[in-house]
Amino acid sequence: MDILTLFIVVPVLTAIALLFTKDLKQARMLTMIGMLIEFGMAINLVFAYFKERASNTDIMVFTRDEMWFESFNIHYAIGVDGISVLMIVLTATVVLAGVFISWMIDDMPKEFFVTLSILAAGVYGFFISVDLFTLFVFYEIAVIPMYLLIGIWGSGPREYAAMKLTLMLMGASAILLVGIIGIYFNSNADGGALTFNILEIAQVNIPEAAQKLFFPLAFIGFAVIGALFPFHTWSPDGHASAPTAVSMLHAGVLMKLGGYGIFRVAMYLLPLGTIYWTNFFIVLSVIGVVYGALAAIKQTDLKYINAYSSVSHLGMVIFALLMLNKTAWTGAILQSLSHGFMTALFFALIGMIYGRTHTRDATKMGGLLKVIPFISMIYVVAGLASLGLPGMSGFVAEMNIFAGAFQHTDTFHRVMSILVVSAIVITAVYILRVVGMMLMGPIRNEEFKTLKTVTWYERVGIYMLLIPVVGIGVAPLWLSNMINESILPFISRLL
Amino acid sequence: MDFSYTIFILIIPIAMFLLLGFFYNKIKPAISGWIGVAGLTAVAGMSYYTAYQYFFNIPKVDGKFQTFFGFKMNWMNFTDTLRIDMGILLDPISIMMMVVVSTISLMVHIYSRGYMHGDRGYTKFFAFLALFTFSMMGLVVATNLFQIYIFWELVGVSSFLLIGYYYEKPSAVAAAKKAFIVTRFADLGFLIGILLMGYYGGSYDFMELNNPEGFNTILENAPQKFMGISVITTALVLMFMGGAGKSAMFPLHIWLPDAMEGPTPVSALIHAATMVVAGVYLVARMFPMFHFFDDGFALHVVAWVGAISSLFAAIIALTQTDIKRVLAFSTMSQIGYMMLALGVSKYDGHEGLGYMASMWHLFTHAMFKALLFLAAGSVIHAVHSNYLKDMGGLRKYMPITNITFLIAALSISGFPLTAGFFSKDEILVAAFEHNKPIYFITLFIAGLTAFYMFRLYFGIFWGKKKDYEHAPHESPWSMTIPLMFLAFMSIASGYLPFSEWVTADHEAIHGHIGLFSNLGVIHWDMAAIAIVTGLLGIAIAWFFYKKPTDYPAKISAAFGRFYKWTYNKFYIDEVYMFITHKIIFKRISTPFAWFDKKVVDGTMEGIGNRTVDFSKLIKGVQSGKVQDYAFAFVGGVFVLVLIVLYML
Amino acid sequence: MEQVIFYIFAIIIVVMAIASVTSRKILRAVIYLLMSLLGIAALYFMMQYNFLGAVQMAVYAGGIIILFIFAVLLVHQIEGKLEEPSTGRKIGMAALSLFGLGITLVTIYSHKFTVVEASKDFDVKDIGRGLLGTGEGGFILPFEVISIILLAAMIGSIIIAKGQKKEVKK
Amino acid sequence: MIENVSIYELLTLTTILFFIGLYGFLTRKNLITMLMAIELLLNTSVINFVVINKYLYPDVLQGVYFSIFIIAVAAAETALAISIIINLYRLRTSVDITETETMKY
Repeated sequence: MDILTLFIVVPVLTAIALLFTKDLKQARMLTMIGMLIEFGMAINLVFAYFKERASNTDIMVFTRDEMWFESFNIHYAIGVDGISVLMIVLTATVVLAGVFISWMIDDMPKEFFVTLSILAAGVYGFFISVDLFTLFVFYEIAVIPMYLLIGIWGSGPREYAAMKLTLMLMGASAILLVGIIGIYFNSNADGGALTFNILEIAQVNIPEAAQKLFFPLAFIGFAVIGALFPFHTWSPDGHASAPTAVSMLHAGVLMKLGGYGIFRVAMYLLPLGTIYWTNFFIVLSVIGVVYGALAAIKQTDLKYINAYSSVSHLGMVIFALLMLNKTAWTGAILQSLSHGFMTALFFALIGMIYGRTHTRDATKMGGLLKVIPFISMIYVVAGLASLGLPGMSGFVAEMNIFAGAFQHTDTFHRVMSILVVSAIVITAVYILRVVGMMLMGPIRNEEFKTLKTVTWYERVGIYMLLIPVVGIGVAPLWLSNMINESILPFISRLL
Repeated sequence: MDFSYTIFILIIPIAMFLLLGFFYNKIKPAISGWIGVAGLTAVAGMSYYTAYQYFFNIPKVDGKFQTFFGFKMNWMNFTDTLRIDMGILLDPISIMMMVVVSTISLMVHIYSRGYMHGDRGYTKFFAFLALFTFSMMGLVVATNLFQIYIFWELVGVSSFLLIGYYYEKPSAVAAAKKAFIVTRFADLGFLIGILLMGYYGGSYDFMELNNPEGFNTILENAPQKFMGISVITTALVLMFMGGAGKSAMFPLHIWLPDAMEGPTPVSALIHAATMVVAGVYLVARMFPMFHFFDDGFALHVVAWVGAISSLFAAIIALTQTDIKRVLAFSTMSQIGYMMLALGVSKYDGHEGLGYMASMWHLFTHAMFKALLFLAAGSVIHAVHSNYLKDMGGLRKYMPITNITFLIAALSISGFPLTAGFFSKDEILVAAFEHNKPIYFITLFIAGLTAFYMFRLYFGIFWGKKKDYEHAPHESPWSMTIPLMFLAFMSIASGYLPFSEWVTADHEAIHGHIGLFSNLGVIHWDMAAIAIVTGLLGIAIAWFFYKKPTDYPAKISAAFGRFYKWTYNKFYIDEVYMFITHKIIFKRISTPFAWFDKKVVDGTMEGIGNRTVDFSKLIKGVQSGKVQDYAFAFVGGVFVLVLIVLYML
Repeated sequence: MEQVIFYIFAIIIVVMAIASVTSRKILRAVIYLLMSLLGIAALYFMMQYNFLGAVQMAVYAGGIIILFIFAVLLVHQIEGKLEEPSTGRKIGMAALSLFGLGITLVTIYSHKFTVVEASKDFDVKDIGRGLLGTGEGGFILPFEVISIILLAAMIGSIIIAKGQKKEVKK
Repeated sequence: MIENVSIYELLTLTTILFFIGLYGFLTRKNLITMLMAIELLLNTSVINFVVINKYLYPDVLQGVYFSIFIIAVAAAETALAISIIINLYRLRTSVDITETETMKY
């Protein structure tokens, strides 16, 4: 069994083993062990990757190729480059932290953890796939458990939210499927067999007309899960209704599938289409950035604030991808990572606050800094990370994006870039507004004076997410180097 | 010379922050106070040692001070050429700033041990102070634009945390938010400026950007003209916008008065002596570029913004009744001074007098303004109020505070032979030589300054005696020792040979006043005018406020509406409130939220709902009646049979 | 002669069947059905499939019809007339049936069957051998399957008819 | 093989019978009577098996075997259906088809 396939096998085995557990204690312990192994493997993968990279200059390393369905030339083809390694580390961290945050889930714990494990398996599979079809399959595997997780363990109008989310994502994957099949049937443009293999298609010059036709399909298919305006509306409702760990996983990892897919599939395979469509999608992404931030100002539900904030931040990812230069791409990937950790942290904290105060309405809280100082302080830190404070990951990512964006000198790009940069002020407004309202000021509710302090498992979850946020922010160099070299093939294809 | 130990100037404060921050509920308050003081003593010691080494022991090359790097490492790369380093840059202004920051910070630490005694978040307070010291030190030693931006933001956050220190007070929360958001808005300009500069200048490094030999290449690479000025100048003006935000220049000053909601030591450290002069420091740091591009267009902007802010603030300061706010506007006014001094300066030799004057004034101002704040804090500590109306006749109760406050007030008013006199005089000379209108504004402000400072002084320590519930008493030693030290500095720093040390081109010039080196070339005519103006202001204040009189009321009545405008700070706050709340929140944000819910989401919902409608339309087919199904089935079979048999 | 008998039986079968599906008294409908089934059994006898005729009589007349009668008695449907379907429905369904009938008959008559003369006779023994035969053309496996189905149906109907007592408790 | 009776006549008979059954199934409202109609339908197919066996392939017995199987399955089915009807009657005190429409939409 190779090092990458294990990433899918371990969660699946965990899920199977979970079927034999009896109660919450066993279930969470088992899941924790499974995800801890996964986390260890992810860390190991980083080192293994560096070791392999020293001697191996292929685009993808640790590749493996098994015929899966011969008549359509579908393979189980896997491999990783620096970007996917980082995404896997992100996934492993967020999933593990999510398990800790769900430590006390009392409603059908076994089923919850089973679904969570399957979701994780899907995400890992997505990130290691080199074959478009396999990629698509894993994408679906990752999306569908979401429905159950929100519909069963959610709160508020959960059926509505779950249905909306699933329908929109399914609709998107239908579009995406058309895009993928379109790419597939043009993959023999230079002669040879039709193929789903990304690396092979990347060697082919797909006819320009086909690229222009299929690029928006593939792009929008992924952009919906990346919450691109105007396809973002599933995200606020979905996040608000989802249980804590699911919000974390969703915002932290699943939404990254969008940016990753756009980069890996839509842009990499359809370079001419990309260049043709860039400006149109830049406008959408910039609207998303500014609009998400502005819409967040007036929200009072903590999860809605964060969901709109995600729309804004992920809009920035897509914006950066469309800037078509190395600096911005590095920024996009860093932003994906940064937003993953940071938002997961945010949702974890919101979950903890909600678990104590039983409200998510910021206007009903106040002075929490006094009663739950640790959680509140970390909330402030997460907020600062979100508004791009230096020393936190968000800053590094945003600066790369901005520096990349400013390499375009024409007026269109300038105006768009300045609009995007201005989002950092709006972000500051909504973050500080909620911090001031909720954490500072007098305590508005007498009951809040007796809130429980943070527990050990919550602490573990928080630290797991906080350390990468600060780590990336303080020492970004090795990370950006790692991303840089993985971007090279994209540069040679697109620029 | 090996300056690599200077890295500890950064490491010690951040280590203190982490230590105090992580164990804030485990460390006893007394110990955390001592940790802070000890750490800062070490930092200050190293700063002084560095200054001594640099100014006295390092040989100059061609009569110029050289630039050293205490430390430098690659932090992140945007492209192969656009690199960001983290490092420690040592040149006259950074060393001067290190001395200022460490000195004031040390004094504030000592003072806070007494002032904050018994406060619930004592340890947290010292942790934040350490964070601030770290960030400020990082800012002043920055080797490139990005490093300065990074620490710039960190300073802003420390300021946010410290202003919001009394977080249970809604006004403090609002003030903290306001300070952060306003400066953040200004930093937006700064950031855009940096990005433009990085792109066209090809580097963020000060050594490369400020190198006059490279200017022409930069200019060639940046051919774009916008309204006749090059994009580099645009970038510089945008960067100055960031500086103006941090330094509370008009019209981005609105956060500074509110920032007085923070504890008084914080006001002294951050909002008087160190952080607010970051804008001045930024302009000084980028001075060659400001001076060179488009004949110093950006510098003119700096000069006039400084002058207007200075005048504006001095006028407002006349009428405020909260003593900390008076001091806040005074700070703004004095920073305007520094700005305009920089603005009128040229680069080479004696022409760069304004630069030297600005830096000197920065130094002396840090001393006497910190002293004023700390003394005011001492008064507030004693009477538990910020307002002039609750004070009066305190000189009997608080002799040390009285004397030290008087020294500081004299110094800021430019009383002869105090530090303020020397530095202010250099500014006046520089303004006189290069820009006459600004000179007269400056002179006028000098008079106003003397008046409002002594209005304050007489109002607090003289005037009518109040019946205090608890007799006020002198503050403890931990608070008065810093006062005395700073009082000493408020006079002594005037005798430092600044003109030999801190100049635009690192070459010694002849200043006009200076005890050791160049007292001989003093411009007595210039000085005399300034002295007379200052004394006039003091005299009027004496006349009005030494004893309770009805002159002030008459004067304010005579000015009527103008007085009211001034008292309300010209309603600038209200304008901002209108723009943010009424326009951005109400007219943009709320409609956006609505738009998102109704239109965007509505469209998506609509797609879903139309599907449901359609399915409702056809769901009658699924009647649940088995016979209907059978009918459909059989009928379907027949139709199929017909098709298969007779049509195909 | 046999032709005449066949026609008599055919008329009985059809008339009884029509009566069975239209009668408004349920017990009478059951009896009409019985008549019709017996007529079919008679056809088997006429085709010299005596065993089959016997099975038809035993299973249908003896088993299923009795079951129906019991069911009718159990659900208290003896008295009272059955609900009459609406005329429109009757016409529609009749039309559909006639339409189907037409198509089917046309199809049948347009097909040429090649009738083969029998070369040998069978008796019950042959049927038994064939059903339980394991060799070629043996039907032992379906036979066993059928027996399992019957067993399953028996158990199933007992369980279903017994009903769930638990729900009452709740 | 019946003397003087052609396969067409027999098939016509079964077809008529089939559509009578179908008509009954479609028009009856009572579950028991519907079941009876189904019995008719099944019987016509049995007859068809037998007739075709007798007239077209008289040397084998497959049609007879299948007839037997069909009869057996019909018996099983009837038993099950009646038990369901009785159970339904307990729940609803009715065996009317209009009462059993819950499985819609």
